Amino acid sequence: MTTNAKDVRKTWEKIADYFRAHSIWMKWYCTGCGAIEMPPTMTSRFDMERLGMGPMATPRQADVLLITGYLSAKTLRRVIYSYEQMQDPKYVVGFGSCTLNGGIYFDSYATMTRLDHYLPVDLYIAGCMPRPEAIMNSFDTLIKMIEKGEAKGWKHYQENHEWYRRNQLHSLKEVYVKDEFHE
Amino acid sequence: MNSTNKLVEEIRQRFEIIDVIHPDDQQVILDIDKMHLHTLLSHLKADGFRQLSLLSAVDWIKDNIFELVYIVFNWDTGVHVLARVKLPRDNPRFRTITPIYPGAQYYERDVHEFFGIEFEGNPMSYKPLFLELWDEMPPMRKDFDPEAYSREKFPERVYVPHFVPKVEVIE
Amino acid sequence: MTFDIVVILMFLGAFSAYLISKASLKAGAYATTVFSLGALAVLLMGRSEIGSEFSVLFMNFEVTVIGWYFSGVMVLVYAMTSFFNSFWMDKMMYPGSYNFLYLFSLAGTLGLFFASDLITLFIFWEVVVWSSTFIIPMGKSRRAAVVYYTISSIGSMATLYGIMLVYRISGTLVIQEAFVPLKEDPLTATVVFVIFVMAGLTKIGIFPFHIWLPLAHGSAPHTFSPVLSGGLVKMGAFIAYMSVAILPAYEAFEGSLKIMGIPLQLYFLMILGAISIVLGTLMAIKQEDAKKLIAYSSVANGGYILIGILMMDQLSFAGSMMHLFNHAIASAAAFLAIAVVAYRTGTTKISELGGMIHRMPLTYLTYLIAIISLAGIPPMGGFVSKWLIIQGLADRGLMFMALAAFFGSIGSFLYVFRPLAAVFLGQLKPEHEHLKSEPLMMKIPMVILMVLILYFGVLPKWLLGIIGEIQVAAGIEPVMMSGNTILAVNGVLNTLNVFMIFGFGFLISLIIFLLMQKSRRVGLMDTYTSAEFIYTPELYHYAGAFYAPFERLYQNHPSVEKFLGAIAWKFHELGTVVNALFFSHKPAVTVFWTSVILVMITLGGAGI
Amino acid sequence: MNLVNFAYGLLLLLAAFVFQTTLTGINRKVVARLQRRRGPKFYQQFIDIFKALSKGSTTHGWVFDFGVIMALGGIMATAIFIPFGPLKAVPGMDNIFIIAYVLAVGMLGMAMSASGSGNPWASIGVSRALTNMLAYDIPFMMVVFGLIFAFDSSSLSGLAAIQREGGLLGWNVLRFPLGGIVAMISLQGMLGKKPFDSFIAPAEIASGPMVEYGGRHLGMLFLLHEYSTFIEVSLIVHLFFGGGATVLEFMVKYAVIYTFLNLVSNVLPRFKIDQAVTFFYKVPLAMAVVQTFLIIFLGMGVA
Amino acid sequence: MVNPVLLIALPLLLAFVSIVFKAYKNNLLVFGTLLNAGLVLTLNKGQYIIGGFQPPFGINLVLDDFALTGILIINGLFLVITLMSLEKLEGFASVLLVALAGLNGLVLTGDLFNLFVFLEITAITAYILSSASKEYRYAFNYLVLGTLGSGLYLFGLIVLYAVFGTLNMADLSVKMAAVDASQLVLPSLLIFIGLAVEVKILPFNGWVKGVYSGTNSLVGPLFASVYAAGMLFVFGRIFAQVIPLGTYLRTSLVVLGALTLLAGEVAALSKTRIREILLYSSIGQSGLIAALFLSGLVFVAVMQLVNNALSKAILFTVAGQMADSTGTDEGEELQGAFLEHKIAGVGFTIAALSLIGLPLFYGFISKMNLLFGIFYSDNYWLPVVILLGTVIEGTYMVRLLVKLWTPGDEGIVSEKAFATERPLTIQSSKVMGIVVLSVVLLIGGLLPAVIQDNLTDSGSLLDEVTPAYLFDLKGGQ
Repeated sequence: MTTNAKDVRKTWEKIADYFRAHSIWMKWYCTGCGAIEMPPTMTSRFDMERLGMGPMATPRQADVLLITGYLSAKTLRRVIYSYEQMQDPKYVVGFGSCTLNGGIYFDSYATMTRLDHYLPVDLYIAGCMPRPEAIMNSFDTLIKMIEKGEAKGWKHYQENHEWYRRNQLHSLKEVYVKDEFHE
Repeated sequence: MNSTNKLVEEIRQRFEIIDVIHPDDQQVILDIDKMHLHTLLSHLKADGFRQLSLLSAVDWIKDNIFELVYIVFNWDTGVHVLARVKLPRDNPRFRTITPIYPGAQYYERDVHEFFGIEFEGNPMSYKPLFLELWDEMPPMRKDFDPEAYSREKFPERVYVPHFVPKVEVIE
Repeated sequence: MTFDIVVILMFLGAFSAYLISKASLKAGAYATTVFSLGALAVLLMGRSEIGSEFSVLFMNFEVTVIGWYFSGVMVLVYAMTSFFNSFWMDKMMYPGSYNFLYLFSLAGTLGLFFASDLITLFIFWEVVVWSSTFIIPMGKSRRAAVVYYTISSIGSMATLYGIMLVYRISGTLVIQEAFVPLKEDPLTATVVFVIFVMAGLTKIGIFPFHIWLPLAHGSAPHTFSPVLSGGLVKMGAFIAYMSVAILPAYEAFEGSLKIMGIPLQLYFLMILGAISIVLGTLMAIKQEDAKKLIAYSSVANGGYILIGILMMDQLSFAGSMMHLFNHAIASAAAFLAIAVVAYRTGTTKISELGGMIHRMPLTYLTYLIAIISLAGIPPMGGFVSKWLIIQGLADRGLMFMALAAFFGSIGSFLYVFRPLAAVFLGQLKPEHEHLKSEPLMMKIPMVILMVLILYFGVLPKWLLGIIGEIQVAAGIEPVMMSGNTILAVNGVLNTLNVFMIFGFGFLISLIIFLLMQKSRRVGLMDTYTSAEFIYTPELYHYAGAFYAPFERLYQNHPSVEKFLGAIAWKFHELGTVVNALFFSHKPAVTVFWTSVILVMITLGGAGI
Repeated sequence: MNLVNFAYGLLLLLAAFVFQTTLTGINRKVVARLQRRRGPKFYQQFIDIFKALSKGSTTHGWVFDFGVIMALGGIMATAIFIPFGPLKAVPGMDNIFIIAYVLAVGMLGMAMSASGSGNPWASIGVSRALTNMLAYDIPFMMVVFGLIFAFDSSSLSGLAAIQREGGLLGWNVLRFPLGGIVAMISLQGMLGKKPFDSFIAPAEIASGPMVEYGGRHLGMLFLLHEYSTFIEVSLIVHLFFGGGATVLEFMVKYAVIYTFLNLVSNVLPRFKIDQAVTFFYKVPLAMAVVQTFLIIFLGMGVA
Repeated sequence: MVNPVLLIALPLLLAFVSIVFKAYKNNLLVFGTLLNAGLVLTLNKGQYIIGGFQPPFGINLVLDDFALTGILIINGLFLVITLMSLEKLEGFASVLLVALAGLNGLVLTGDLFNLFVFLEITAITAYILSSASKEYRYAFNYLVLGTLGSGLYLFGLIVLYAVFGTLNMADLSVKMAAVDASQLVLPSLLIFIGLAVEVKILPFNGWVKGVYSGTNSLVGPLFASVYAAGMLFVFGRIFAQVIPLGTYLRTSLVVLGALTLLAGEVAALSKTRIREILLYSSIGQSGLIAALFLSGLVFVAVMQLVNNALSKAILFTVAGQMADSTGTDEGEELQGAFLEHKIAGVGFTIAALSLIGLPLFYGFISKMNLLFGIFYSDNYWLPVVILLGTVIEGTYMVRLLVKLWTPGDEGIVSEKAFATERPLTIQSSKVMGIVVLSVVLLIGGLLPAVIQDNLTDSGSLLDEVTPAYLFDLKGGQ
């Protein structure tokens, strides 16, 4: 009985995953330097819309959180907040070496060194900077991953929320901070 | 060398200037005793230097001093004046210039946050500006070790070497 | 014979409400409810007695269909609003007098609508004016009462002049007969018509007499604003109706220049109505106070009603009569909703409120339904009436009126939406976190009004039937209905079908909604903030200067308020001048003037 | 009104959805070609909508949900009134004023729901959208008013039929060219296409009313958008281009107009909201008034 | 069968007695006014000859309906006002008795020279009373202007006597009617100006401002209602019955009356002190009533006169009392003054509304009648002026009432906390008087027949100048 129900659900999920794979709406979190690689990816040379990809204005509408470049402690808090505002299923793509291992800022007092410690990264795009070809290639991978149901970062985050939260608190002390401008 | 010369002459007459450097036609660097900085800035502001372009600090750790750098700018003549004062590195304190340049408030907060220099008379300067929840020594001091801090706070990715290249020496 | 009892009873009721208030304020307030509900019941039951005549003291009455209809609207609004009276008893300066004047003005309106001679009409007109004049200053503004009184009395004095003129010409004051000789004399008829209709204009708040309306409606006690806007304004419509239907204007002005079949005199008034629509809309859009906003919307809706009445045709007239009812209940409901908010929070300023839906959902729903009707969106009553008016305009080809009507219609989305968004939706302020929901006694009238608004939007047949009778009485073709379909010249409207298709749409939409994954409930502050952390709901609420880019376009508009204010000030200055010229403490000045007069008159007399 | 009508209506809704969504997809492709891109698949719009519907969502309270349901319900109801070429689900209900006002239910629902999210961007967007509506609707209604006066009918199919009697030259866009231009400009505003799209400006106000929507809410909004596009373009087709004697004719006309507007939209920048209002009141409204004046007082183009 | 001369003689006698028995003079005053009021009710109409000579040679008193209404109003109001403000007498008791005699004489006399004598007596008492405010400059001003008026009146009288050889009113009116009116412009005008000073017609009313604005709760109502009524009755007697006016003069004088109305109302609008507002309103009303008399509409003029006298008695009593007890009558300072004095406040409100002419009060009936009257004399511009005046009057009255009832600044809900802190006291005698007067106004408004019937008689004698327009209260047909 249970297996049956799981199967039905799986079919439904499969169809949904097909849609999700071919309609990738992104929220770009571009406080680092990588944002400049996105326009060529969008425009006629590479045309990411043909894969159903496109930028979105708010995290509520987006499926993919694309984080380009380094993240300081301060921006990391905002990224986590944005990620939590996104709707399931959601995917995180780390863009550039800085998200991967801190890049040239590995020893900075302000920038974190690995994103997957705080958020479930489904895919990294290495390089400093990765060129549009690399972006297109990696998104092709992401599409395949989603289609196969392998991009399960959001589930991982739900299931291991404690662990992520502990890491976040270790590095940031608090995620939701107050500052004087919003008092 | 005309307008700045005149300016420098005038300032020399009024204030005790330790040193003057002319890096450029339109730029003057004045080393001044910290006693005279406020009067100098007041004078400059009255003289047309309405804009405080920058207030920053330099940590001369070997000399055990902090150097405060004030850059003011005159929109009419296009002249930059950079005034430098030296402070002792232990317990660095200085008087605020917010009565002269109110905009200095944020610079002073910045300098306080990153160097730990206190500005008397600017209560706002004790509030953090950039660093959220900072609990260490001010990070721009030369004796602060950012790498150690980073190691402790931000766990690094540990790479497992999958492949060790063999090096052949070719005679 | 029931109606004379109603009129007398209402006057007595006013006094007894005062006496009861002396014993217990709450009881006095409930007395207003009981009396007005009683009057409503009698009116509804006494429909068969339309046509009866009676006299009280030196005043004569006759119950006509239109009088019955108007008084029904009026009593309904009064009765519904009276439920709110008890909540303000301890806040009111003169609660006993308030109850007294409340019923007294109601009695006055009843007398007005049933009056069969012009003097009676005028008496009750003035009674209503002065009794309401004394309620208004109990609210937020003293100046409002003075402006209200002045503008009203300009209208009523003009009417009085008209009455006298009519009496001089026809020798009778009976409404049905007094105007008959005027048909022969278009010039006098024009004069009488203009000065007579002026009272109507002042009361409906037609440009340029609208200035009292936002002032008075916006700052009257919260329980009286619904009555002013929903009820008393309609007295003006009654006078306008009398001027057009009983005069009858179309016959009297048969010979004058006509534009699209409308005599010039009426066309001019229609233009005023159109200006009122545009002006009311524009001003409502920029108001910062919810009550003033609805007050300006009353100005705009007054324009619709006036245009419809002036048309005197099958469609627009019916639409106007129905709009009168719809606007009365919708605007009363809107004002009541705002009154609830004011009762709980103590303010009606839009920017000081927000998120009320989370504390008083029923009030929100009332306001929503009221504004849907005000904006003329189906399936509420306001839609049917606006549809009728616009169909009538299209039939006649009155393009400038239609332009104003469209502007008012679409502009009304803007202004009615503003309190909805800023008062009821959006962020709830921390200080309103612990507000209680609306009290039961407030819920009752709101629910009744909601049901009425919806009911007459879906099944307007009964109402249009009465309006048809009015039209027959006024000598025009009644509006046609077949089943639930309104048959207009250019098209048909089946309100029931519209409603059913609506339901169908909702059903499909609901099914789609329910089929999909369940949503996660998040707080109001958990919204997209460009990833910034925020903790201050009151700052995170878009309420002030809601339509700033649009308001900027007409911020330097010429203002008739300023103009009229300048005139008032000129009178003031004239007084000072007169004072300086004639009323001197020096006898020499008087002696001088005496000799001047002596010489002038003597010489003038010698010259003759 | 009986069950058959409802079933018919449901079918029409489905047809309208498929038709308009496909057309949107094709237009995305067309626009891409205009920009020298390959563009997405022609069924990309379906994928987007279904994906949005399949996702999880958040809600900010009952009015947030209710508003969306009301909006989509209202728009769907309006779409049922619209004749699909010669096909009509409910006869006698295609009165232009009914449609214009019923359309507002959807707008109101959407605006309500957006403001109900508590996000000020949404309120700003709604404020802009409503202002925009005040700008474009009045010239349009004015022209429509003239048409109704000219033909003594306010029924969409009736007006379309009258035009078809006169053949190609009977089309209102040719009879009343000024009015036709006004209607096309207004349609551009109704569809929220450039230059009148400041209310959803993604970079300034984070897509305005849609800022808080995700998952099924967003999916329903996309549906709503498709339906309202269908309604608005159909209005113009019926009022100015002779409607459709056959479904195919209607669809062809519809597609041509829609694509044309899309192309226009893609070569234009964006008006500020007050610029849009000023523009509409200066140019199209003046033209509309002149057109209506010509119709009513001179009878030009009527006979 | 009481001889009306007693109305004049008794107060005079009592006045002399009161000088002798100073301790009892207040009692004597009360006794005298009560006695007079009682006597009025017993009077019979007719001509009363004093001294045995037959008119036109002897002195006679004419007690027709007009005079009867006049003395009824004068004695009744005199009684009420005196009783209301006994504490303000301050030694004026004898003067008041003389004034009562003078006023009664004014209304009753049938001889122009006698009228002059009574005019002087009354005026002298008025000068004395006006000094009660301690503003002697204004009293002196009044004295100068009053004397000027009397002089001009006397001058006119001399001319008439030289021409016609008689001063008996009835005789004179017959003789004058036979002469072309345009030849009588000068004497008529001189008499007009002489009376206009007292009646407060523009521009002869420079004294009013100073005298009225400082009056207390006794003098104010006396001046504004009793004196004004007496003078207006005289004015009506002379210009509606005795001196026939030519069209030219009549029109000019009506215009002057209308101008007075407008000027008074406009000036009142620009004032903020309560007594100043009321005094300009008095001027306006006098202008209106004079214009009505001049138009020959005696009946409605009397109605309006009664309304004005009754209303002004209340208004000035309250205003004077406010000034007496709080030291100011600035409207702004007295916000919410009626909060603690509701009965007086209601009386004040009724009086004000009646003065404006709002329905349910007597003022409405009189306003209706006067409008009907004017319309029936085919005068279409005067109603416009009157209605304009009414609008202005309503504006400032409502402004005042709103201020006195509901304190608070603009934009704030009216609350008790904003009410004035000045100690306002109103004695119960005043309150009772106010209630009596306002009940009269209410009865007059609701059951106009009660007052109407009495007044109809006063008009019936004057049928030849009063057109048949009477406002039938059974439906206005």
